[in-house]
Amino acid sequence: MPDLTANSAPTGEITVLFFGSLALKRGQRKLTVAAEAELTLRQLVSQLGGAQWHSFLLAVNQEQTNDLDRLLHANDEVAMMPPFSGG
Amino acid sequence: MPDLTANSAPTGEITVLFFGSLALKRGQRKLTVAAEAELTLRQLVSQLGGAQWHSFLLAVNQEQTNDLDRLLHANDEVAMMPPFSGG
Amino acid sequence: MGGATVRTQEEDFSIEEEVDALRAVSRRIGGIVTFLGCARDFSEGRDVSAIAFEQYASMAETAMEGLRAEALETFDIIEVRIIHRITTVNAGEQIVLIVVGAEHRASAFDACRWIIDTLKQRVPIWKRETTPDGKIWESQHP
Amino acid sequence: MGGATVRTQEEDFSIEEEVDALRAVSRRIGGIVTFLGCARDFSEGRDVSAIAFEQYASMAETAMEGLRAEALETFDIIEVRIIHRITTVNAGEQIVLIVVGAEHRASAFDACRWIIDTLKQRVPIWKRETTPDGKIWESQHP
Repeated sequence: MPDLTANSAPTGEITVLFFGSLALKRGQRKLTVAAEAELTLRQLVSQLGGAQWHSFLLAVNQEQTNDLDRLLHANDEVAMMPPFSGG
Repeated sequence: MPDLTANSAPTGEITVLFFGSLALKRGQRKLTVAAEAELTLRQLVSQLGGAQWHSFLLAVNQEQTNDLDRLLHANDEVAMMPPFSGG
Repeated sequence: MGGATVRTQEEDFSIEEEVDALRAVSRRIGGIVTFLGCARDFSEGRDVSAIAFEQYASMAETAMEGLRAEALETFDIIEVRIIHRITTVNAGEQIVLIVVGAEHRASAFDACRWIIDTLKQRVPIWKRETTPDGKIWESQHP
Repeated sequence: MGGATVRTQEEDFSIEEEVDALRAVSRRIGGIVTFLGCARDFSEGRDVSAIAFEQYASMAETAMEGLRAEALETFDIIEVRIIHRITTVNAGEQIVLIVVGAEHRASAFDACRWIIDTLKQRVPIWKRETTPDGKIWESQHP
Protein backbone atom coordinates (compact mmCIF):
# COMPACT_ATOMS: atom_id res chain seq x y z
CA MET A 1 0.00 0.00 0.00
CA PRO A 2 1.49 3.42 -0.94
CA ASP A 3 2.41 5.81 1.85
CA LEU A 4 -0.19 8.52 1.32
CA THR A 5 -0.80 11.64 3.35
CA ALA A 6 -4.38 12.46 4.30
CA ASN A 7 -4.78 15.13 1.65
CA SER A 8 -3.58 12.95 -1.20
CA ALA A 9 -6.99 11.18 -1.44
CA PRO A 10 -8.65 9.94 -3.66
CA THR A 11 -5.56 8.01 -4.78
CA GLY A 12 -5.54 5.69 -1.71
CA GLU A 13 -7.85 3.12 -0.13
CA ILE A 14 -9.93 2.78 3.01
CA THR A 15 -10.22 -0.64 4.63
CA VAL A 16 -13.64 -1.62 5.95
CA LEU A 17 -14.00 -4.49 8.44
CA PHE A 18 -17.25 -6.28 9.39
CA PHE A 19 -17.64 -8.26 12.61
CA GLY A 20 -20.05 -10.71 14.19
CA SER A 21 -23.55 -10.76 12.77
CA LEU A 22 -22.70 -7.93 10.33
CA ALA A 23 -20.06 -10.15 8.69
CA LEU A 24 -22.68 -12.90 8.38
CA LYS A 25 -25.26 -10.51 6.89
CA ARG A 26 -22.83 -9.15 4.31
CA GLY A 27 -21.12 -12.47 3.64
CA GLN A 28 -17.73 -10.80 3.92
CA ARG A 29 -15.36 -9.71 6.66
CA LYS A 30 -13.29 -7.11 4.80
CA LEU A 31 -13.37 -4.86 1.73
CA THR A 32 -11.54 -1.81 0.48
CA VAL A 33 -13.06 1.33 -1.00
CA ALA A 34 -11.40 4.23 -2.83
CA ALA A 35 -10.60 7.15 -0.56
CA GLU A 36 -12.64 9.77 -2.41
CA ALA A 37 -12.19 13.40 -1.42
CA GLU A 38 -14.66 14.67 1.22
CA LEU A 39 -15.97 11.16 1.96
CA THR A 40 -17.69 11.10 5.37
CA LEU A 41 -18.29 8.15 7.66
CA ARG A 42 -22.03 8.72 7.09
CA GLN A 43 -21.64 8.39 3.30
CA LEU A 44 -19.55 5.24 3.64
CA VAL A 45 -22.04 3.56 5.98
CA SER A 46 -24.88 4.54 3.66
CA GLN A 47 -23.10 3.16 0.57
CA LEU A 48 -22.60 -0.15 2.37
CA GLY A 49 -26.29 -0.52 3.27
CA GLY A 50 -26.11 0.59 6.89
CA ALA A 51 -29.75 1.72 6.84
CA GLN A 52 -30.81 -1.94 6.94
CA TRP A 53 -28.79 -2.84 10.00
CA HIS A 54 -30.69 -3.08 13.25
CA SER A 55 -28.04 -1.50 15.45
CA PHE A 56 -24.32 -1.18 15.09
CA LEU A 57 -21.20 0.51 16.41
CA LEU A 58 -18.46 2.21 14.43
CA ALA A 59 -14.72 2.53 14.93
CA VAL A 60 -12.13 4.42 12.89
CA ASN A 61 -8.53 3.32 13.37
CA GLN A 62 -9.42 1.08 16.33
CA GLU A 63 -11.22 3.82 18.22
CA GLN A 64 -14.99 3.87 18.72
CA THR A 65 -16.74 6.93 17.26
CA ASN A 66 -20.25 8.34 16.88
CA ASP A 67 -19.14 11.23 14.66
CA LEU A 68 -20.82 10.41 11.32
CA ASP A 69 -19.58 13.67 9.80
CA ARG A 70 -15.98 12.59 10.25
CA LEU A 71 -13.97 12.77 7.02
CA LEU A 72 -12.25 9.56 5.99
CA HIS A 73 -8.75 9.48 4.56
CA ALA A 74 -6.55 7.04 2.70
CA ASN A 75 -5.29 4.21 4.94
CA ASP A 76 -8.08 4.65 7.46
CA GLU A 77 -9.45 1.41 8.92
CA VAL A 78 -13.20 1.57 9.49
CA ALA A 79 -14.93 -1.14 11.54
CA MET A 80 -18.66 -1.87 11.43
CA MET A 81 -19.62 -3.83 14.50
CA PRO A 82 -22.70 -5.24 16.20
CA PRO A 83 -23.09 -4.40 19.91
CA PHE A 84 -20.32 -6.06 21.89
CA SER A 85 -21.10 -9.26 23.78
CA GLY A 86 -17.85 -10.22 25.46
CA GLY A 87 -17.34 -11.14 29.09
CA MET B 1 -20.11 -33.06 84.92
CA PRO B 2 -23.49 -34.08 86.42
CA ASP B 3 -26.56 -33.79 84.28
CA LEU B 4 -28.32 -30.86 85.92
CA THR B 5 -31.55 -29.23 84.92
CA ALA B 6 -31.68 -25.46 84.90
CA ASN B 7 -33.54 -25.21 88.21
CA SER B 8 -31.15 -27.42 90.09
CA ALA B 9 -28.55 -24.62 90.36
CA PRO B 10 -26.48 -23.74 92.45
CA THR B 11 -25.21 -27.32 92.38
CA GLY B 12 -23.73 -27.01 88.85
CA GLU B 13 -21.09 -24.92 87.19
CA ILE B 14 -20.87 -22.25 84.52
CA THR B 15 -17.85 -22.22 82.22
CA VAL B 16 -16.37 -18.82 81.39
CA LEU B 17 -14.02 -18.40 78.40
CA PHE B 18 -11.76 -15.42 77.67
CA PHE B 19 -10.39 -14.65 74.22
CA GLY B 20 -7.80 -12.41 72.59
CA SER B 21 -6.67 -9.41 74.61
CA LEU B 22 -9.12 -10.28 77.43
CA ALA B 23 -7.30 -13.59 77.96
CA LEU B 24 -4.01 -11.67 78.10
CA LYS B 25 -5.42 -9.13 80.60
CA ARG B 26 -6.76 -11.82 82.91
CA GLY B 27 -3.85 -14.19 82.43
CA GLN B 28 -6.29 -17.06 81.94
CA ARG B 29 -8.42 -18.48 79.11
CA LYS B 30 -11.01 -20.42 81.10
CA LEU B 31 -12.53 -20.66 84.55
CA THR B 32 -15.63 -22.14 86.14
CA VAL B 33 -17.99 -20.49 88.59
CA ALA B 34 -20.77 -21.95 90.70
CA ALA B 35 -24.18 -21.64 89.06
CA GLU B 36 -25.86 -19.66 91.85
CA ALA B 37 -29.63 -19.18 91.67
CA GLU B 38 -30.78 -15.98 89.95
CA LEU B 39 -27.26 -15.19 88.64
CA THR B 40 -27.47 -12.79 85.70
CA LEU B 41 -24.95 -12.20 82.96
CA ARG B 42 -24.52 -8.66 84.33
CA GLN B 43 -23.58 -9.98 87.79
CA LEU B 44 -21.11 -12.47 86.33
CA VAL B 45 -19.39 -9.85 84.16
CA SER B 46 -19.22 -7.50 87.14
CA GLN B 47 -17.72 -10.19 89.44
CA LEU B 48 -15.03 -10.84 86.82
CA GLY B 49 -14.01 -7.16 86.58
CA GLY B 50 -15.79 -6.28 83.37
CA ALA B 51 -16.02 -2.62 84.40
CA GLN B 52 -12.31 -2.27 83.62
CA TRP B 53 -12.51 -3.63 80.09
CA HIS B 54 -12.46 -1.11 77.32
CA SER B 55 -15.01 -2.81 75.10
CA PHE B 56 -16.10 -6.39 74.80
CA LEU B 57 -18.67 -8.76 73.34
CA LEU B 58 -20.54 -11.53 75.11
CA ALA B 59 -21.81 -14.91 74.02
CA VAL B 60 -23.81 -17.51 75.90
CA ASN B 61 -23.69 -21.04 74.52
CA GLN B 62 -21.92 -19.90 71.32
CA GLU B 63 -24.47 -17.22 70.53
CA GLN B 64 -23.75 -13.50 70.78
CA THR B 65 -25.98 -11.61 73.20
CA ASN B 66 -26.44 -8.10 74.56
CA ASP B 67 -29.02 -9.17 77.17
CA LEU B 68 -27.22 -8.50 80.46
CA ASP B 69 -30.33 -9.45 82.44
CA ARG B 70 -30.22 -12.97 81.07
CA LEU B 71 -30.24 -15.62 83.81
CA LEU B 72 -27.39 -18.09 83.71
CA HIS B 73 -27.84 -21.78 84.40
CA ALA B 74 -25.66 -24.77 85.16
CA ASN B 75 -23.67 -25.95 82.12
CA ASP B 76 -23.93 -22.60 80.34
CA GLU B 77 -20.81 -21.56 78.47
CA VAL B 78 -20.20 -17.81 78.69
CA ALA B 79 -17.61 -16.18 76.41
CA MET B 80 -16.04 -12.78 77.04
CA MET B 81 -14.54 -11.51 73.83
CA PRO B 82 -12.79 -8.41 72.46
CA PRO B 83 -14.21 -7.00 69.22
CA PHE B 84 -13.64 -9.49 66.39
CA SER B 85 -10.76 -8.89 63.98
CA GLY B 86 -10.89 -11.79 61.56
CA GLY B 87 -10.84 -11.58 57.80
CA MET C 1 -10.87 -31.54 46.79
CA GLY C 2 -11.50 -28.35 48.72
CA GLY C 3 -13.08 -29.82 51.86
CA ALA C 4 -16.24 -28.50 53.54
CA THR C 5 -17.99 -25.46 52.06
CA VAL C 6 -17.36 -23.48 55.28
CA ARG C 7 -14.38 -24.12 57.55
CA THR C 8 -11.41 -22.84 59.52
CA GLN C 9 -8.06 -24.57 59.17
CA GLU C 10 -4.37 -24.14 59.96
CA GLU C 11 -3.08 -25.11 56.53
CA ASP C 12 -3.05 -22.95 53.43
CA PHE C 13 -5.82 -23.26 50.83
CA SER C 14 -5.83 -23.21 47.02
CA ILE C 15 -8.08 -20.66 45.34
CA GLU C 16 -8.18 -22.87 42.24
CA GLU C 17 -9.34 -25.93 44.18
CA GLU C 18 -12.03 -23.94 45.95
CA VAL C 19 -13.31 -22.37 42.73
CA ASP C 20 -13.31 -25.79 41.04
CA ALA C 21 -15.23 -27.31 43.96
CA LEU C 22 -17.80 -24.51 43.73
CA ARG C 23 -18.16 -24.86 39.95
CA ALA C 24 -18.74 -28.62 40.31
CA VAL C 25 -22.02 -27.84 42.11
CA SER C 26 -23.91 -26.48 39.08
CA ARG C 27 -23.38 -25.76 35.39
CA ARG C 28 -25.77 -22.83 35.69
CA ILE C 29 -23.05 -20.81 37.41
CA GLY C 30 -22.08 -18.03 35.00
CA GLY C 31 -20.27 -15.63 37.34
CA ILE C 32 -17.93 -16.35 40.23
CA VAL C 33 -16.67 -13.60 42.52
CA THR C 34 -13.92 -14.33 45.02
CA PHE C 35 -12.44 -12.29 47.82
CA LEU C 36 -8.96 -13.29 48.98
CA GLY C 37 -7.55 -11.60 52.07
CA CYS C 38 -3.77 -11.63 52.48
CA ALA C 39 -1.42 -10.45 55.22
CA ARG C 40 0.01 -7.09 54.19
CA ASP C 41 3.49 -6.11 55.37
CA PHE C 42 2.28 -2.70 56.51
CA SER C 43 -0.64 -1.83 58.74
CA GLU C 44 -1.62 1.48 60.26
CA GLY C 45 1.86 2.93 60.01
CA ARG C 46 3.60 -0.03 61.65
CA ASP C 47 5.64 -2.74 60.00
CA VAL C 48 4.02 -6.14 60.42
CA SER C 49 5.96 -9.34 59.92
CA ALA C 50 3.39 -11.92 61.05
CA ILE C 51 -0.22 -12.20 62.18
CA ALA C 52 -1.40 -14.85 64.63
CA PHE C 53 -5.08 -15.79 64.49
CA GLU C 54 -7.13 -17.22 67.35
CA GLN C 55 -10.77 -18.34 67.23
CA TYR C 56 -13.62 -19.43 69.47
CA ALA C 57 -13.96 -22.55 67.39
CA SER C 58 -17.45 -23.83 68.20
CA MET C 59 -19.02 -20.39 67.85
CA ALA C 60 -16.96 -19.51 64.74
CA GLU C 61 -18.22 -22.59 62.93
CA THR C 62 -21.85 -21.82 63.78
CA ALA C 63 -21.44 -18.16 62.77
CA MET C 64 -19.80 -19.03 59.44
CA GLU C 65 -22.48 -21.61 58.61
CA GLY C 66 -25.05 -18.96 59.46
CA LEU C 67 -23.37 -16.47 57.10
CA ARG C 68 -23.48 -18.96 54.24
CA ALA C 69 -27.12 -19.83 54.87
CA GLU C 70 -28.17 -16.18 55.12
CA ALA C 71 -26.29 -15.28 51.93
CA LEU C 72 -27.95 -18.14 50.01
CA GLU C 73 -31.33 -16.96 51.27
CA THR C 74 -30.80 -13.23 50.70
CA PHE C 75 -29.04 -13.08 47.32
CA ASP C 76 -29.81 -14.73 43.97
CA ILE C 77 -26.77 -16.99 44.14
CA ILE C 78 -26.09 -20.70 43.73
CA GLU C 79 -23.20 -21.61 46.03
CA VAL C 80 -20.87 -20.14 48.66
CA ARG C 81 -17.56 -21.28 50.14
CA ILE C 82 -15.84 -19.61 53.13
CA ILE C 83 -12.37 -20.62 54.40
CA HIS C 84 -10.46 -18.83 57.17
CA ARG C 85 -7.02 -19.87 58.32
CA ILE C 86 -6.36 -20.04 62.08
CA THR C 87 -2.60 -20.06 62.47
CA THR C 88 0.33 -17.64 62.30
CA VAL C 89 0.72 -16.20 58.80
CA ASN C 90 3.69 -14.26 57.49
CA ALA C 91 3.48 -11.12 55.37
CA GLY C 92 2.10 -11.95 51.94
CA GLU C 93 0.38 -15.20 53.02
CA GLN C 94 -3.28 -16.04 52.48
CA ILE C 95 -5.75 -15.58 55.36
CA VAL C 96 -9.35 -15.81 54.16
CA LEU C 97 -11.19 -16.81 51.00
CA ILE C 98 -14.83 -16.23 50.04
CA VAL C 99 -16.10 -17.77 46.79
CA VAL C 100 -19.60 -17.01 45.49
CA GLY C 101 -21.17 -18.50 42.35
CA ALA C 102 -24.32 -17.15 40.70
CA GLU C 103 -26.06 -17.20 37.35
CA HIS C 104 -25.34 -13.49 36.93
CA ARG C 105 -22.47 -11.39 38.20
CA ALA C 106 -24.33 -8.62 40.07
CA SER C 107 -25.66 -10.98 42.75
CA ALA C 108 -22.27 -12.67 43.10
CA PHE C 109 -20.57 -9.29 43.72
CA ASP C 110 -23.23 -8.19 46.21
CA ALA C 111 -23.14 -11.46 48.15
CA CYS C 112 -19.34 -11.76 48.26
CA ARG C 113 -19.00 -8.24 49.61
CA TRP C 114 -21.75 -8.77 52.18
CA ILE C 115 -20.17 -12.01 53.40
CA ILE C 116 -16.69 -10.58 54.03
CA ASP C 117 -18.10 -7.40 55.63
CA THR C 118 -20.40 -9.44 57.88
CA LEU C 119 -17.82 -12.09 58.69
CA LYS C 120 -15.73 -9.37 60.31
CA GLN C 121 -18.68 -8.43 62.54
CA ARG C 122 -20.05 -11.85 63.44
CA VAL C 123 -17.31 -14.47 63.44
CA PRO C 124 -15.27 -14.76 66.67
CA ILE C 125 -11.74 -14.62 65.27
CA TRP C 126 -8.98 -12.36 66.57
CA LYS C 127 -5.62 -11.40 65.21
CA ARG C 128 -2.39 -10.35 66.89
CA GLU C 129 0.17 -8.61 64.72
CA THR C 130 3.90 -9.06 65.25
CA THR C 131 5.73 -5.74 64.91
CA PRO C 132 9.16 -4.37 65.87
CA ASP C 133 7.53 -3.19 69.15
CA GLY C 134 6.44 -6.69 70.15
CA LYS C 135 3.20 -8.56 69.77
CA ILE C 136 0.09 -6.42 69.87
CA TRP C 137 -3.50 -7.59 69.84
CA GLU C 138 -5.47 -5.76 67.23
CA SER C 139 -8.40 -4.28 69.08
CA GLN C 140 -10.67 -3.61 66.15
CA HIS C 141 -10.79 -4.17 62.41
CA PRO C 142 -12.46 -1.81 59.93
CA MET D 1 3.79 -17.36 34.92
CA GLY D 2 0.53 -15.71 33.91
CA GLY D 3 1.71 -13.74 30.83
CA ALA D 4 0.85 -10.09 30.16
CA THR D 5 -1.37 -8.21 32.63
CA VAL D 6 -4.02 -7.69 29.92
CA ARG D 7 -4.53 -10.12 27.04
CA THR D 8 -6.80 -12.24 24.89
CA GLN D 9 -5.86 -15.85 24.18
CA GLU D 10 -7.27 -19.10 22.83
CA GLU D 11 -5.97 -21.33 25.62
CA ASP D 12 -7.46 -21.69 29.08
CA PHE D 13 -6.04 -19.71 32.02
CA SER D 14 -5.36 -20.59 35.66
CA ILE D 15 -6.96 -18.38 38.30
CA GLU D 16 -4.24 -19.41 40.74
CA GLU D 17 -1.41 -18.40 38.38
CA GLU D 18 -3.02 -15.05 37.68
CA VAL D 19 -3.64 -14.31 41.36
CA ASP D 20 -0.05 -15.33 42.17
CA ALA D 21 1.30 -13.08 39.40
CA LEU D 22 -0.75 -10.19 40.77
CA ARG D 23 0.40 -10.79 44.36
CA ALA D 24 4.04 -10.82 43.24
CA VAL D 25 3.70 -7.14 42.32
CA SER D 26 3.42 -5.80 45.89
CA ARG D 27 3.32 -7.00 49.48
CA ARG D 28 1.02 -4.12 50.32
CA ILE D 29 -1.87 -5.95 48.65
CA GLY D 30 -4.30 -6.92 51.43
CA GLY D 31 -7.44 -7.70 49.42
CA ILE D 32 -7.85 -9.38 46.04
CA VAL D 33 -11.20 -9.54 44.27
CA THR D 34 -11.61 -11.71 41.20
CA PHE D 35 -14.42 -12.09 38.72
CA LEU D 36 -14.49 -15.31 36.72
CA GLY D 37 -17.02 -15.63 33.90
CA CYS D 38 -17.93 -19.17 32.79
CA ALA D 39 -20.10 -20.55 30.02
CA ARG D 40 -23.46 -21.50 31.50
CA ASP D 41 -25.40 -24.38 29.96
CA PHE D 42 -28.59 -22.35 29.93
CA SER D 43 -29.17 -18.87 28.56
CA GLU D 44 -32.43 -17.00 28.07
CA GLY D 45 -34.54 -20.12 27.99
CA ARG D 46 -32.42 -21.94 25.39
CA ASP D 47 -30.00 -24.78 25.93
CA VAL D 48 -26.46 -23.72 25.03
CA SER D 49 -23.75 -26.28 24.38
CA ALA D 50 -20.92 -24.02 23.18
CA ILE D 51 -20.04 -20.36 22.74
CA ALA D 52 -17.70 -19.14 19.98
CA PHE D 53 -15.92 -15.82 20.59
CA GLU D 54 -14.64 -13.47 17.92
CA GLN D 55 -12.70 -10.23 18.47
CA TYR D 56 -11.43 -7.17 16.62
CA ALA D 57 -7.97 -7.93 17.92
CA SER D 58 -6.10 -4.63 17.51
CA MET D 59 -8.94 -2.60 18.99
CA ALA D 60 -9.67 -5.13 21.74
CA GLU D 61 -6.10 -4.92 22.98
CA THR D 62 -6.17 -1.10 23.04
CA ALA D 63 -9.56 -1.06 24.78
CA MET D 64 -8.46 -3.56 27.45
CA GLU D 65 -5.22 -1.67 28.13
CA GLY D 66 -7.35 1.47 28.44
CA LEU D 67 -9.65 -0.23 30.96
CA ARG D 68 -6.71 -1.25 33.12
CA ALA D 69 -5.15 2.22 33.00
CA GLU D 70 -8.45 3.94 33.81
CA ALA D 71 -9.14 1.56 36.71
CA LEU D 72 -5.66 2.16 38.18
CA GLU D 73 -6.24 5.90 37.91
CA THR D 74 -9.82 5.94 39.21
CA PHE D 75 -9.74 3.52 42.14
CA ASP D 76 -7.37 3.16 45.09
CA ILE D 77 -5.94 -0.13 43.83
CA ILE D 78 -2.47 -1.56 43.24
CA GLU D 79 -2.71 -3.94 40.28
CA VAL D 80 -5.15 -5.29 37.68
CA ARG D 81 -5.10 -8.31 35.37
CA ILE D 82 -7.65 -8.95 32.59
CA ILE D 83 -7.73 -12.13 30.48
CA HIS D 84 -10.40 -12.97 27.89
CA ARG D 85 -10.41 -16.19 25.88
CA ILE D 86 -11.12 -15.95 22.15
CA THR D 87 -12.04 -19.46 21.06
CA THR D 88 -14.99 -21.86 21.24
CA VAL D 89 -15.78 -22.78 24.82
CA ASN D 90 -18.06 -25.57 25.98
CA ALA D 91 -20.63 -25.29 28.75
CA GLY D 92 -18.86 -24.94 32.09
CA GLU D 93 -15.58 -23.64 30.65
CA GLN D 94 -13.82 -20.43 31.67
CA ILE D 95 -14.23 -17.30 29.49
CA VAL D 96 -12.97 -14.20 31.27
CA LEU D 97 -11.00 -13.37 34.39
CA ILE D 98 -10.52 -10.01 36.14
CA VAL D 99 -8.15 -9.84 39.12
CA VAL D 100 -7.82 -6.68 41.20
CA GLY D 101 -5.46 -6.19 44.13
CA ALA D 102 -5.71 -3.32 46.61
CA GLU D 103 -4.61 -2.42 50.11
CA HIS D 104 -8.24 -2.52 51.25
CA ARG D 105 -11.13 -4.58 50.00
CA ALA D 106 -13.70 -1.88 49.20
CA SER D 107 -11.66 -0.40 46.34
CA ALA D 108 -10.90 -3.87 44.98
CA PHE D 109 -14.62 -4.73 44.87
CA ASP D 110 -15.54 -1.39 43.24
CA ALA D 111 -12.80 -1.63 40.61
CA CYS D 112 -13.41 -5.28 39.71
CA ARG D 113 -17.11 -4.66 39.20
CA TRP D 114 -16.47 -1.52 37.13
CA ILE D 115 -13.97 -3.34 34.92
CA ILE D 116 -16.25 -6.25 34.00
CA ASP D 117 -19.26 -3.93 33.49
CA THR D 118 -17.21 -1.58 31.29
CA LEU D 119 -15.42 -4.36 29.40
CA LYS D 120 -18.81 -5.47 28.11
CA GLN D 121 -19.44 -1.96 26.76
CA ARG D 122 -16.03 -1.08 25.36
CA VAL D 123 -14.17 -4.17 24.24
CA PRO D 124 -14.99 -5.42 20.70
CA ILE D 125 -15.66 -9.09 21.41
CA TRP D 126 -18.71 -10.99 20.17
CA LYS D 127 -20.13 -14.35 21.05
CA ARG D 128 -22.19 -16.84 19.07
CA GLU D 129 -24.01 -19.48 21.07
CA THR D 130 -24.54 -22.99 19.75
CA THR D 131 -28.05 -24.23 20.50
CA PRO D 132 -30.27 -27.08 19.30
CA ASP D 133 -31.68 -24.59 16.70
CA GLY D 134 -28.29 -23.93 15.15
CA LYS D 135 -25.72 -21.23 15.71
CA ILE D 136 -27.08 -17.85 16.72
CA TRP D 137 -25.13 -14.65 17.14
CA GLU D 138 -25.94 -13.06 20.45
CA SER D 139 -26.99 -9.53 19.59
CA GLN D 140 -26.55 -7.94 22.97
CA HIS D 141 -25.29 -8.78 26.38
CA PRO D 142 -26.66 -7.26 29.60
